[in-house]
Amino acid sequence: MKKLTIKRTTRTDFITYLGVIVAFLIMMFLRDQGVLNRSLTGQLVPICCYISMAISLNLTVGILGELSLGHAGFMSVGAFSGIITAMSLQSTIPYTPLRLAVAMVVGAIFAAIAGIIVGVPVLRLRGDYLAIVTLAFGEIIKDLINCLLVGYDSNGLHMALNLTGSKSITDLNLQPDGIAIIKGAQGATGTTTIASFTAGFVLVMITLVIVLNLVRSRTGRAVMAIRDNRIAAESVGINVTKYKLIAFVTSAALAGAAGALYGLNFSSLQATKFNFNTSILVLVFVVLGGLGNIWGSVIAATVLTILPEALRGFDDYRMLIYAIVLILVMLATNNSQAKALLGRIIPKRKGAETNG
Amino acid sequence: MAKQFQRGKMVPVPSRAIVPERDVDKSPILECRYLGIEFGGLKAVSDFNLTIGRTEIAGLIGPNGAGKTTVFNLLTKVYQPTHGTILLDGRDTHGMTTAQVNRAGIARTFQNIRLFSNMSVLENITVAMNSQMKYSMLSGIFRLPSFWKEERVAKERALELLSIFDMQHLADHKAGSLPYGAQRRLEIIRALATNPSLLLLDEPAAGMNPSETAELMENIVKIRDTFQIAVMLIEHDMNLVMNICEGICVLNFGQVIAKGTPEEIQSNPTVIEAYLGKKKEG
Amino acid sequence: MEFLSYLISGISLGSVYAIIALGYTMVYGIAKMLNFAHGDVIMVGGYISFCAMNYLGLPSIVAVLLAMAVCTVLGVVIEGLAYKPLRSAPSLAVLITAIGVSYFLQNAAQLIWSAAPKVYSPVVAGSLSLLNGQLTIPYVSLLTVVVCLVIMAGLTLFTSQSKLGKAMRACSEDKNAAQLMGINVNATISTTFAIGSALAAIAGVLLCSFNGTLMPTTGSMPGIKAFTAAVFGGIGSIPGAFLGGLLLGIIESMAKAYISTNLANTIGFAVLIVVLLVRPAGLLGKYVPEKV
Amino acid sequence: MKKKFFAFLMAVVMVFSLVACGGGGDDATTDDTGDTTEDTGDTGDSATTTTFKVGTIGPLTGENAIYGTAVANGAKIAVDEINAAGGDIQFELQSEDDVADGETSVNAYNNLMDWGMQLLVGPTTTGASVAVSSKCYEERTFMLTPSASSTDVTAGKDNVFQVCFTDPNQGTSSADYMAENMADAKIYVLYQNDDAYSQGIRDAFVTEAEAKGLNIVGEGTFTKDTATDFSVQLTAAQAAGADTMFLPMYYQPASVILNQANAMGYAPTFFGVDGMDGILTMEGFDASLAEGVMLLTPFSATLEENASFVQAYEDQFGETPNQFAADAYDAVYILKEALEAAGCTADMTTADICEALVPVMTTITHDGLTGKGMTWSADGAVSKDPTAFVIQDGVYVLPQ
Repeated sequence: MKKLTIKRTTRTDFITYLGVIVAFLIMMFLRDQGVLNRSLTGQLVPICCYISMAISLNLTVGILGELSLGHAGFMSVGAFSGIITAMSLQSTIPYTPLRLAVAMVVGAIFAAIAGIIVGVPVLRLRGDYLAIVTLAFGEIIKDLINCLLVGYDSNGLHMALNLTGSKSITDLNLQPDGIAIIKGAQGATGTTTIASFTAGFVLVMITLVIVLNLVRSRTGRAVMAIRDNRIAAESVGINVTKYKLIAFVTSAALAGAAGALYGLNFSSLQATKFNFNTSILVLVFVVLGGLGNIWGSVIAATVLTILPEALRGFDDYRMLIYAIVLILVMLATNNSQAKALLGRIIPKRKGAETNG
Repeated sequence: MAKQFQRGKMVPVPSRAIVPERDVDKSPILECRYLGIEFGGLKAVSDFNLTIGRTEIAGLIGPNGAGKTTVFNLLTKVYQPTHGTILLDGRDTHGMTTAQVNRAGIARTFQNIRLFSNMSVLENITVAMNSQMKYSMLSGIFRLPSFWKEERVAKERALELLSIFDMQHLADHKAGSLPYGAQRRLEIIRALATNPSLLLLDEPAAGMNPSETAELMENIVKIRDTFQIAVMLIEHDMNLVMNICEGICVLNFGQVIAKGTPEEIQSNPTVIEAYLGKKKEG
Repeated sequence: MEFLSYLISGISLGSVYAIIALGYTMVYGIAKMLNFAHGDVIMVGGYISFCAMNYLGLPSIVAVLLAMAVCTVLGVVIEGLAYKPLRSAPSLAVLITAIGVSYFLQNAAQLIWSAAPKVYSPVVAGSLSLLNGQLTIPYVSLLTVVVCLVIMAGLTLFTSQSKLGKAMRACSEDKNAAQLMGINVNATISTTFAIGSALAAIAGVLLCSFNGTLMPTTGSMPGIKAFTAAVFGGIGSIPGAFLGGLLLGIIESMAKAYISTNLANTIGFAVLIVVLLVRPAGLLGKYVPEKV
Repeated sequence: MKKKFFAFLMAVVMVFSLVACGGGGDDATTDDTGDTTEDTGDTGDSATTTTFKVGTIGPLTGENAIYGTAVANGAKIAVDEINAAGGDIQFELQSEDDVADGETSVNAYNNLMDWGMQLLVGPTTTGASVAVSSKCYEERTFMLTPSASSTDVTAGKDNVFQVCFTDPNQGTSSADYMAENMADAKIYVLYQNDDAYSQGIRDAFVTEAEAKGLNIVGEGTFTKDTATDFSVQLTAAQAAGADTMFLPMYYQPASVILNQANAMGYAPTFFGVDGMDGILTMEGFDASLAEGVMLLTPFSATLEENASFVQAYEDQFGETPNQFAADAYDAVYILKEALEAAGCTADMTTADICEALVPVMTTITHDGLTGKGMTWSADGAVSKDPTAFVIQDGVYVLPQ
């Protein structure tokens, strides 16, 4: 019994890694063979980003047990800092994969800093109050980036915050050789797209390794203890604030890396992309995939990213059907009667279910 | 003292366990001086004075609502006392958080069980060893040697602790799925895993049948003897309290009304009136 | 003088938030769920009244009543089909379902009424001119404030005096205990949704009158703002929702006027964060520490 | 259990996408074989009727759906007309939704490419267009956007062209017009600073206005989330003594501004740009509010010469077309003209058509709904004259 269950945890992890690797290899093979249609090919990188987002949010919502409605804000910070990095380093680091990696690391760092700034005050709150404050922070980050003007020229990086609405990119006084990287509301336009599916795969793998290993280490145990019972966790000597912050900041950093990859996959990106709806979208992945269930997040993010595209055949009814599917799936997986029905069809597994 | 026990006999010191040797001087492990708390002007506990010896089993009794659990909450800093001082091993715990108090040496169980119910039994124990483990978050993520080493030690020690209550076979069960009695026992093991010098048990026998209670009594004594720690317990089961406690403190309306050996308490008229008398009525 | 007119516009904007927040807070108080579809019920209320006035030529009061009737039915249907089956499910599952309902309503509205924004002529036209025309207050603003006060007073009376209102409060305190006391919890929750949705219809009419425009997405941002307002004042508290809505409106208006129009939202949200850090349960909310 | 469920769901979606994929493949093969047989059968016959696959992209759902729908509808009318007329060039049209989002827009583009699209009329909105235009540039797909007006859309991409004015062009023209006709106006600029279109026009306007010595007494901004209450900005404008208000924005927020200004009793001259077009046809809009509003726009639904298009649109879609529909309608005709000029046939690959069209675009001159004698420069921008209209009694008239 003992060995069996311990193995189950490792086995789930192993299957998750293996599944992602196999999926990557199959997709690479199909793409190289030209079998994969362009629609799916074009979605490969975004799917990787959303998988990463979902896994990282699962760390906050599923493992830490705190509802965050502003996860897209961290993605935004990562995306724009990543874009700035990649665009500024164009001549310094001509080797694209390295530049991409640096941009993603920088994105992760900035998102982590944002995570600390948000987390320190916010994590003292509980439940729905924490949710609304993360929502508020997401919106604040969006508004601030909307005011951001960034350019790069031979003199280095120029930045300004257009708070009054009277500044524009010309106020940065760029040299003639300069490039405007972020133009306030117009966002980043003319970004050199250097993201690749391989980078996306690496991102997903790194995210998986970090989150799964974290969860199975003393840090992850402490975080889950806080989720299960905060008072008991304190009573066994766990510094609740510290571990909450660790989980929250790790989650933000991973979202930042995903954001950087996402930002460098499109030549144009506006801060409004990362609004409340995107945060909700990622939350839907997490809830649908199962709280604390990393493997579920991977599948849910993939399926729900492809779904709206697969529904294109329904024309105007596309998003309506998406909404109906969403409601039905939630009812089917959470209603006790529907669960019982499913349970009769699929015999329930015996033994201990451990988190993973 | 009601009974004498031979110490360190019943279970050998676990092979890899880090059970620190305790000095044998007779100085008290816990001293409360004029401890008190007010909730909005209402004195829940006031002028609570108590001293517990290093390897003493002490009982805290009193009618419902007397403030017993509040005393535990004060000792563990779930509530910050508004009056008085708590000295743990001679150190003032003023300003410490619950977690810091635990690391300083006080561990507790809860009246309404508070396990990490979605985690396995083993994880419930290893999580309590968190502050004794040293490997960093990065070692955990990258699975450095320190991770493997400490995790193995922690697991072995957890299994040894489980063996006190013969619960090794439950190690991989989800804590929330355990039967009630096992959950209570697991809570005690979890508290022990934090390596305390004072163990606070809040109604450990609640909901247990007489044979389970008898076993529990044996185990509490065994724990004290094995780990050489002080135990303080809140309990309504007078049989348990009178049999294993060496000193008893009676609380009523937030104030200590009597202190002494079981024999003294049993014959104290104030106690009989305030507590035992009431109990007969109810 | 400008300050006064900024203040007045803040108060009227705040009153709109407050009415929506009242609906939010009621549903939250009893069902303990964040009903993200509330904003979209408001939008439906707006469309129904718009159609009643513009296509059927009904007088505005009839249009409002019709909108209330339709929204009440809609609210009960949504509750019955989407939320009731999840009564015992984790709150996040209900939250996601509410988001699904919100998407559904928006897209259905787009299919029915098209995406083209409609111009919503205020239910009450004209404005009050004070101080030799230096200060003008649209009648709609006055109406909004009055309606908001009336609704708040009505709700307070209702929850404290009527049998049903007491049942609602009992459910919000402890569902199991309420059940044991013979209260039909399911029916009470459904009633709450009905009342909340009827309020949403009124809010829809006033919101559209205030904005002067109507789109399938009209409800979403005010919905979020009202949610913020409800939390601001202490979610679950009726006077709290009113106060929170009003303050949020005034803060936004003042921030636009004196700090930066770009950051009006940001400043509103920042104040919310500060308030929550000082008072973790909002301005009028009760902070209940966990019992150990 | 949940996992099993997901495995099932995943399988369903996989089937979906495989069907989509298979469908695409099938289309391609039938087309290919069809073309081959045609080629072998009609070798040397240049008069073959050929059908080009044209795609449009725009927000058909979400809050910007009005623009995308107009583009899809406008293009459909043009395609129907051309096909009904039965010339050498025939079009097959497919419209995809992008919710005005860059990512979805690229997805929509890829979807159209799977379908076999040869020419792109779109995307509708600027942000999405920038994302798609760089894909088009890389993959050599000819792109003609009806309505994405930022210079970022075309910058550095030789195969991307616009039907609408560029934002700077509009801002500059507006400032020039004001300098000529209303030189002593006290101008208050109110714009949406989280919108590329609005910001772009405002930037150019302010630069040009300074150069021409116009008197800008104040500036106000709003964002998408605060586009419902303008009382603060209007009060500020009134306090600043502005008698002219420049509104570089779409008609929806503009209608709110007009309403609220009216409620306040504030009546400056409102001056709009092409996005303002459509305000009169908004359902429920009180045209008297727009009395005296000036706007620079290339298209007017009330002009005599556009009547047949407007009629066709109203018959088919039950709405009055706005400028987006007209731009898309023009775009299809421009494509037709360019294809004819370049002598393209439908069996050419997307990239070949692109290479053939790029040099031709700078040579053709097109008369359309949105301008007479439209020409294009190599950087993709259109050259046409905006007309200043003033709204009187609910119709556009030329100002005296």
